[in-house]
Order: sequence, then C-alpha cells, then structure tokens
Amino acid sequence: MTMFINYEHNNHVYGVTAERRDNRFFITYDNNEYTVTATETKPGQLAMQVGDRTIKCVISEGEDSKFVFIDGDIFQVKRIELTGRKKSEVKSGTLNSPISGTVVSVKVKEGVAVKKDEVIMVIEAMKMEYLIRAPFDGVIKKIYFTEKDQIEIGKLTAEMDAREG
Amino acid sequence: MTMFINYEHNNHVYGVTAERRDNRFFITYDNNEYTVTATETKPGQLAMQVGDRTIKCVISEGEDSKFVFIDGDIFQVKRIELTGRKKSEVKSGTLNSPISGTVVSVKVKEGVAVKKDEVIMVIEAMKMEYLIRAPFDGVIKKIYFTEKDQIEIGKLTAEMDAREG
Amino acid sequence: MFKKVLVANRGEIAVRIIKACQEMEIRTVAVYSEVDRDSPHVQLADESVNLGDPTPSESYLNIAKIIEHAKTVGAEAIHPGYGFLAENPDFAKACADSGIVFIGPTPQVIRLMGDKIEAKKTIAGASVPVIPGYHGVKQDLDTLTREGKKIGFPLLVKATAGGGGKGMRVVHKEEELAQSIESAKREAKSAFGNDSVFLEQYIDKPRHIEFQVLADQQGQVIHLFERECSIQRRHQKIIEETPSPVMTKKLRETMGSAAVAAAQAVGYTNAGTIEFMVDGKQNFYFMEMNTRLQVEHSITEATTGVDLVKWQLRIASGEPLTLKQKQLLQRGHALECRIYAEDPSNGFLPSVGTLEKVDLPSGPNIRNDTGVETNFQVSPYYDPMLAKLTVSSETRAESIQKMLWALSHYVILGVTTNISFLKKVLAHPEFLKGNITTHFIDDYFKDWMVRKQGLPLDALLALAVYDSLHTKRQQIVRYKEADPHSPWQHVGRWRMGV
Amino acid sequence: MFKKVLVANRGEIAVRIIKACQEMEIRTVAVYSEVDRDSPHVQLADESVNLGDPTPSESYLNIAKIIEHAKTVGAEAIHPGYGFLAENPDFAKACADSGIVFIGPTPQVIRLMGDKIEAKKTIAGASVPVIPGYHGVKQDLDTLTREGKKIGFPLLVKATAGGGGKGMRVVHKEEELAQSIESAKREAKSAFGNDSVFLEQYIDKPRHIEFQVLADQQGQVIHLFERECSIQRRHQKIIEETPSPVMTKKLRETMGSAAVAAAQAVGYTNAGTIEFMVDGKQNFYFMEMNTRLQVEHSITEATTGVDLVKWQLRIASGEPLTLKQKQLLQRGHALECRIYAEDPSNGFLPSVGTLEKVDLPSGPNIRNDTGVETNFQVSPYYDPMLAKLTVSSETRAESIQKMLWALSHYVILGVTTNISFLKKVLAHPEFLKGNITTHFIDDYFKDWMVRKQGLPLDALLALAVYDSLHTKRQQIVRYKEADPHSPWQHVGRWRMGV
Repeated sequence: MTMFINYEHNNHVYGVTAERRDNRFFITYDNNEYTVTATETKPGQLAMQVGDRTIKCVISEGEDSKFVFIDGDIFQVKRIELTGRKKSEVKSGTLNSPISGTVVSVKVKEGVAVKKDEVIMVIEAMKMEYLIRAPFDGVIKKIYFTEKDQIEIGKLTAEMDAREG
Repeated sequence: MTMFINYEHNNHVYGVTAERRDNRFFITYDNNEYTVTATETKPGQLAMQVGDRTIKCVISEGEDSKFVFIDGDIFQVKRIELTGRKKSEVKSGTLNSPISGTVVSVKVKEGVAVKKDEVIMVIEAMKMEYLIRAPFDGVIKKIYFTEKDQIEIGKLTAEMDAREG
Repeated sequence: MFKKVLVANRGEIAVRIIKACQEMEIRTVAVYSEVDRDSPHVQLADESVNLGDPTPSESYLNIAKIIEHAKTVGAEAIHPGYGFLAENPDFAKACADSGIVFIGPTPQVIRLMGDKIEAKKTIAGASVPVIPGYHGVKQDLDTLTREGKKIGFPLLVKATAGGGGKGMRVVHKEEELAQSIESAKREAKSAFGNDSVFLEQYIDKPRHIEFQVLADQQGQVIHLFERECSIQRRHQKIIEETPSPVMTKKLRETMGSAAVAAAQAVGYTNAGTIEFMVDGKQNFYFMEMNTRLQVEHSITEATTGVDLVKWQLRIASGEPLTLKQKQLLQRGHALECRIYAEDPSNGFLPSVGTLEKVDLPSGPNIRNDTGVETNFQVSPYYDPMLAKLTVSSETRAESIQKMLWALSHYVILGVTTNISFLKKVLAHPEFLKGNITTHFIDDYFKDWMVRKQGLPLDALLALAVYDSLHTKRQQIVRYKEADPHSPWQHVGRWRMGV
Repeated sequence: MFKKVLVANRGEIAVRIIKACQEMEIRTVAVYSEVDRDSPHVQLADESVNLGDPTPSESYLNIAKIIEHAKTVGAEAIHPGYGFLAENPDFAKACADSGIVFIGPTPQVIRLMGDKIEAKKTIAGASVPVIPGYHGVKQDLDTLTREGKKIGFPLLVKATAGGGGKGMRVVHKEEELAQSIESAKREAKSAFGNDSVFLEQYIDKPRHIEFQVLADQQGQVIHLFERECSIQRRHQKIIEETPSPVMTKKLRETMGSAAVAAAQAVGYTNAGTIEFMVDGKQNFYFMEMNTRLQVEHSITEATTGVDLVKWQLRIASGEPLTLKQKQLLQRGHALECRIYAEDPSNGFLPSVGTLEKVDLPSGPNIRNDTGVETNFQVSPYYDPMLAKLTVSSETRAESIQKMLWALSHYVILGVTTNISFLKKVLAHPEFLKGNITTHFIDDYFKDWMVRKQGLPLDALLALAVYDSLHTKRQQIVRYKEADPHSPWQHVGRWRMGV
C-alpha cells in the first residue's frame, strides 16, 4: 500500500510517497525514486542504506511536530494533510491550507452546495495567492476563517459533506 | 487499604505491610512501623524521606524479579506469594513454595477433597522440612510437583478450588 | 571542610557543584523554582528546597528567601555558581551577616569589580595595562568630547552600567563624536536607568583572552593560564579554547603575571577570571574581572588537571592552596561549546519545549556538563543554555575533530539548538587556522541560516521510512491527485545532485 | 592514513576503537555475531558485517570469515582490540597474506611473545631482569628437581601453556618438590594438552606493575609510565591505577628504560605492554609482554593525555611517533574499575539477562567505556565484562573518592554485578594506604559476600513504596495470617539498629 505524505519545514512543503515491503522502502520525491533498506535499531533510531550510502538518524515525536536528527543537524518537521482525505471517510472531505498566510476572501457560506473545483477560499502569502478548491461535489459544513484572518499551514479551512448518492 | 507483600532475596523471605496516603507510606516490617514520604521522580526512580534520612534508589522490573539500586549496591528481589490468596478470588487458592528445595513427599492426589491445614506437600531445604498446607477447605485441582522434584522459591506447588457453599 | 553546602543555582552548574561536593563528602542542598522541581540538580542533591514562583526575582535571585532556607537547613556555606547572585555584593554580604560562608571573594571585592570604571582605575594602579580612555565622573558633553579627542579615533563609547552591546558606539571620526555620545547616553538611560558612559580607544582585531586565577585566604595567588573566548555572538561566548592559538610562552608569562598582580591588588580570594583584550600586535589590556566561576572553567580543568570547584570549596573553608605556580602545566588542547536552546534560523531566539530525547556523545576526553535530560521542560524563565560540551586532546586540530564528531552525535530533540551553527563555525577555514577575533561571527556568519537549501533528502527519506513503520494501515491518508491550482506547483524545491 | 578499518571485536573496546577512527575520519566496519546484532558497536559503526553463529570459534575467532569480509568491504586495516584474535600470530599473518594491515606488531613478534619461555630468554638477553628459574626443554623429573634445588625455596611450578592458575604450584620445602611437579604436570596435561612446566623463584609480596610502550615502524620506542594492576581476582585484574603507590622517580626511570629495551630487543612495533613483577624490596622482573592494547589503557590516557588507539592507527599506517620521551608527563592519578556481570555472592559466576536500565555516572574526569545500553541482552557467549569506569584527579585519595562516588551512582540493573565488591575493595584501609599485592583479594576478601546481613531496610522500604505505587487496587494480595507451620517463623532475620 502506498502512502502519500506531506512534510512541512520552514514554511515549505515536501510531498513524498512511500511503499514498504518488509525492511525495504520505495520512496519517491520530486519525480525521483529511492530504494531504502532500513531498520529501527532502537525506538526512533533508524539505520538506512540508500545505494552505497549509510544514513543514521534519530526521530522524535513532539506534540505537533517531529524532530529529525542527522549528523548533528536537527530539523523540525510537521506532517500535514493538504487536500488529502481519509480513505475510510470518503463522504466527508477536509481542506487544509497549503501555506501560512492571510485569508483574503471567502467565496462561499456554510450550508451552500458547491461543485468540485469551485473556489472556497483565497489565501495570500508572500505576495502569491493560493486557491482552496472543493475537492468533490458537496455541501459546505463549516468555515473556520473569515477575511483578514491569519491562517497557519496545514490548518483546516473548511469542512464539506459529499453530496448524497 | 493495606497491602501485605513478601519479598525474597538470597533465599530469605521478608514480609512487609504497606499503606499509602498520597505521597506518604506507612510500612511495617518485623514489628516496626516506618513513615516514608516518597515521590517517583522518574520511572523507577524514588526519592524517599524516612525521618531525617533521604534515600534515593532506582527499581527496575525484570522478567520475574525486581532489581533495587541503592548507593551502588544492587539487590535482586522476587515478590512472592506465600500462602496468600487474592482478595477478589476467594474461591480459588494458590499455594507457593516458601523456599527452594526438594519435594520429599506429596500427601494428596488431584481431585481429592482436603480440609483447611491438611498437609499437601513436604519440601526439604537446608535440612529443614517445610509443610505446604491447605489454606482453606476445598478440592485439589492440580499438583505441579512429584517426589524428588527440585522446586524453586515462590513456585506454585498445587492449586485448589474452594468447596462450594 | 564544610559539612553542608547550599547551591544557589540551577542547571548544569548546580549539577557540577553538587557532584564536587558529594565527592568530598559534603552534604548538598539544592534550591529550585516550581518549574525546576524535577530537574537533574534537584534529583542529584541530598536535600532540596522549593523557592516557589519561577520568576527569577522570586526564586534564584531572591536573597532573603535563599538565606532563610540556608539557615533552616543548616548550610554552612553557599555556592552561587555563575549568573544569578554570583556577582551580587549584597548577597555575599547577606551571607556573611547570617554567619554563612559565601563561596567567592568578599562583598567589597565583588562591589569594586562590579563598577567597571573603579575596577580599571584600581587595576591600572597595579601596573596592569588598561585601554587608554576616559572613565571620569564628569559626564557633560564638553568634557566627553574633549577627552575623546585626546584618546583619538577610532574610539568606543560605552555605558558604564552596560552589557550586551546596549549603550555602545564605535566612533570613527571626530565629527561623529558628539552625536554618538548623545545617542549612547539615551540608550543607556532607557536600558539601565543610568546614562553614564566612558570612552576607550577602539581596538582593532581584538581577541578576548582571559586568565583563570585562584587565590587563597593566606594571600597566595596563582594563575591557571589563559582561555581564548573570542568566538562570541552578541557578546555571548559560544566557543572557548585553551591554549589560545596566538599565545606565546613569553606573552603567557607576562599576562599571567599581570593577572596575578591584578588579583593581588584588590585582595582577591577564591576563583576569579581576569578578562583581557589582546590586539593584533599582541598588546593586551585589562577589561574586567569576573569574581566567580566561569561557564568555561571546564577547559582549564581539562588542560591543567585541576578541579576548580573543589579548590573553591577548599579555599572558602580556609584551606591554603597547595598548587604551586611552577608545578602547574598546561597540557594538550581543550575546546568548549555551549549548547543553547535557540533557533539559529530565526534570529537565535530562545526555543522552549519538552526535550523528547537526550542522548549525549561519550568517549575519551569528552565531558558533558548538563542540567537537562529526556522529558525536561525547557522553560522561558531562564538562560537558554542547556549544556556544555568540552573536549580535549593532544593538539588543537585533534580537539576540533573530536568536537565535530561529538556535535554530530549530540542528540537533543524537542527544541531547536545551535548545534548546526557551532559545527559550521568550527569547520570554518579561518577558525581552523586560528584566525579569530571577537568580530568573527559578525564577519563570517552575519546572516547565517541552517541549510539554506531546506530539508535535506536524507531527512525526508528518514521521515518517510519512520512514518511507514509507525502509521497504522487504517490511518494512512491518500493524497488526492493535485490539480493545476495545487500548492505542489510552488513548493517543489529539491535540488538535485545530493 | 587508512580510509577504512575493520574492527574485529565487540563490546566496549570495539566502541572505543570505532570512535577513535571516526574522529580521524576513517570509515569503520563492525563485525557482529547473531546475538550482538543490535549492540552499540554495530549501531555506531559506519558499516557492519554479520558473522553469524555466536559461538566464538564461528564468529569473533573465525580468522577465515573475518579476513573474507574485510576483503569484501575493502578494509585496508584490521584492529583486533584485545582478547579474541588480538594476540593470534596466525591472524596477523593471514592479514598480511591478504594485503591487509594488522594493527599491532608483526606475526613473528606475537609468536615469540606468546611462548613464555622463549620470551623470557629473549628479554633476559637484553639485560632486563627475569625471575631466576628453569625454562628448559628437558622435562624429566630428575632435571626438574635438580634445577628446582638450584633456584631455592619457596619456588613456583607453572605450566608453560598455562593461564588462570591452572597447572601452578607453590613449593615451600624441598621434600614437596617432586610431588608438586608431578601434580602440576597432570593438571597441565588435562587443562592444556601439554604437560610442560617451568620453575621460578617464588616472589614474596608481589605487585603486578606494567609499562605501556609505543614503538613506531621507524624504530623509535617510548614508554608511557606504569600501571599498577595488583588487584586481581583469580589472575583477572579488576582495579588498576597509575601512578603505582610504591613507584619512585628512580624506579620508574629504571623500569621504563627496561621496558623500552625489551621492546627494542624484539623489534616491537605498535602499542604493547611489558608486565613486571615487583617484590617487597623493589626488585623487578620481566613477566611477559602483551602484544596488543590493554583493557586498562584508559588510565595511561588519563594521566599522560595521549590517545593510545589513535597512535596505534598512526603507527600502523606508517606515521612516525612525534611524542618524545622527555616531553611525556604523568599528571595526577587515575583509577580504573572493570564492571563485570557476575554475582559476587555466588562465586563470581557470570550473570546473564537483559539490562533493564543503564544509567551511568558522569562528571569531570569520569570516563565510561561501555558496549552495553538499556535493553542489552547479556549473553553467556562472551567475557562478562560490561564496561570500564575510569576516573582521574589531582591525587590518589581524590581519585578513590571520585571512584566511590561514581560507583555509587552506577545504575546497571537486570544482572548482578561486581560493583558492591569493587566499593568494598576501594574502601579497604590497606587499599587506601596503597598496601596492595597480587594476593590482596585472597588476603582480605576470600569469602566475601554482598551484605551478609541480607536485604537492607532501605531496599525493603523502597520496594514497598514502589509496589504501593504500581500495584493496582484489584491486584492487591491479602496475606493470610500465618499458622504455626508458616515459613515466617523461620525467615524473620532482620537485624535491628540500622
């Protein structure tokens, strides 16, 4: 089974896919595939082999982020869900902000019906606009932000129910 | 609520009672009572105050024994149940050997009825005989040792069901 | 020797002092504020006392409270560590007034050395060079500009009560002098409530080199050689070493004698440090005296084999120094790094949080001084220094290699730290050559950021492996195919060719 | 310098060597048997190789397997550590035959020093004193008794292939000689398959004092002073220190020169140790040479500041020694304790199990060398030494205090260890005075048991508190009132007045 994971570090998002077969992992990032052999030697301590390189690292889980230790450098990373939806909850979608920024406009109201790809919210960050679109046909259940609100990366912008049938 | 606990160390058994009120513990041993103020500063690490003495120690749990670290000395201790029975299981008794030694005779057979205090097994250790007696009226459910078997301290010698009614 | 000592501090220095006492069979009393209740220094001490409210003024800076507790527990002496009350003459006096030995010099010496102008005057009187300057009480603009012109340019305007660079100006030309004095005074007034300034010749290529001294109550004073502390970020030392890469045998003897003379001139007792500024031509000038144990005392211990804290205790209890200057030897090279909970990518702001994992490097001649452990809560109340890492070896090059190895194995997760930054500084070609001044960080690391290229590929692979191992099947989130408006179009920024 | 080194060992010494390599930017390859798969030395190394079956002959002693792996991974050199293959000339030769550098002396020197009789003959030829004795090939009873009478009494009969006290007899009177020779031969035959014995003058109040040497491939030999290793239990060193309490400047110079002469006589290269026996009158005799790194090398490192493992690597790679005898200084005092998983109350039998908790003491000049960690499985396959604890300070008395403090904070739970025993030895009045011989343990601790009085009250209170905190209410077991036959009548043995 393939996992799609998004990591946020210093306001940048990195999307990877990972598939595991025993202690081998097939990871893609930015159109490259990496085959990694890895074991967790102690809780959070990984010994990995990528080609002829050996990578040792330690990962710890904080309250809402992970810390990765590699060769003395530490990276604080959040795992975020962008426009993903849980497989087991196909009837209800969630929409997360891809960036930290300001809400410049909210295009819909709670209770209204929207079509797939209809714009729900516009977020501005670093002079660029990001559009939050409906991932499927449905009804807006809840909107969490109004204009001029500050929003953080990964935060849920709105909730939708998929249209029945 | 008072606990009665038996500890075994180097083939000797120490019986204590302990009662807890918040971080104060009332412990009796060998007819002396000790009032102990204690906190577990980290898992297994105790800081205790007894009168004007401060005691620091570390306790770890192994598979079937505990290790107590005090001031560089380590003691391996087993918690054993002698002729005790679980309060919540008054209908079924267990009988444990008080000593490591040799079973010199088994006085009853599985399935027979016995009276309280009837001898079930005789164990010899260091030229002394120890009698295992029925702690209550009941039926012998299981006998775990036969004559000439080596038995270890704390091991269950037999199981009994209390007589119905 | 004392039977019971109270340690009026927290963190790594409290731990270090408690261990020294325990080895000497002195019973120890820790003090702690509410947030430090479960700290290593409390767990280690034989007894401990709750100071309550974590605000420093209510806890570690509260003289009355600490003295009161010391009396209650029957402590014969108080070790103040560094920081907090260590250089507070009122505290030293309050100890004396309560019949408690303050482990340090007399209140008079602390007070004198706390006044930077008076300190320089006194030390200059002992024929120790001080930087040419004006330290007078007359603070009118006319006097100051006249005195400034006498000194010449470039010169430095500095707040008398100052510290941390506040109320400080470098003046390059005569025309800028009056204006610089006025603005320094304004800043000093608002920062310290005192607008008094002094003027000094500005030193080019300055190094901060200090000498450790020990002085007993019988009048013997020795020095334990130098420490090079030029690597500073905003006047905060971060890497210290000994010997100094520029030190010669002759300069060491001259400066060592000057340090001893300075300590003798003020009737110093216990451990202290004379800070000098050394210019590019090996001229040296007395800067100030720290009347306490230094953070970086560990590198002196590594190269001399002397336990400074034990000697502090012996001296305070009246024992004479048995160490003789001629027998002392500086051997090998030692290096210290200070590990701070701070974010180098974010203006070095303090980083707070729970330390999820602490696993420190160990090995021959690697010394860890730390007051934290796994699950420790780094609070915003106190200095963000978490630990010190000290290494020593036969040569400077080997110590740098050892330090780099140790930093690369220094696992402390849950807050951001300056470890990546320290590694970059140590590996800098000019550092390796020993070409360092107090401007080193400003010169080479002004706008430094952790890995400008972002999260490295290896970290990403590790995260993906970790999450593959730890995500339950039913928790796996499927990523919906990106549409043209997806933020993915903006954020793919991996650089190839790792 | 090498780019890649294979470390053919396990445990603390493998860890120590790997760290030295990594500091020198040498890539390291660990080897491990199945049971050591998750060991610290494997986790630390840059690469690792599985040797399979934990039986030593199939893993750490398997020459062919290790050489094969070294070739496969491209290791240029092999460090054998101590024990296992460290003094096996066939292994050193197999390395050479495969074009791999063996980090140690030549196979010829190892072989020569492995034959105790030949070693003594060679060393005696270099004017180094050896104990008067008979080391001839003639092994008939007539020859041996005749030679024994020449030596005089008391004398020692010792198996040539011996070790660990097997095939050894002390003969006090002429009448006992023939019978002792015969019984030693029988024991030697059954223990070593070789009944050859030698005779030596028996030394009264013997001390085991050894000298560390370093010899480069250019012919330079230096010594790094002595180590006093008299505290032994069944010929196994347990506490070592330097300087020796009986050493004088003159004796040190004489013995040091003898050690260097001995190394030169055999064309020694790399690190080695010359073991001497010193009698009550400061006569010294060459005993044997260990052609490898010693377990106790850490105390020499602490007092000289020299990293012996790094020098082993440099010498093996052809670099000349830059350390000069005259510049070397012995400073302060260092002490090492070996921490064994063994039960001092049960004949010091090895103790196996899972280390539930490992939390080692730290502090200035406390060095931990360990190959274990929390959750490590102590297996019955290998030597039960878990770790080494080395401390150093300004004086012997201070080092003993520091060691006692460190041992009192040495948390290693899950197996029984010799820590209590070590503490008792260190605190013994004769040890404190430095009055030690190789008979010390037999003289004062023959039938020693951990706390003959049983479980201390404090441990019992701690257990009761712990169980009160951790027993769920419903699990609480009520103790049924004892009847007259209850074992309680027999087991109450608490002694009052703790």
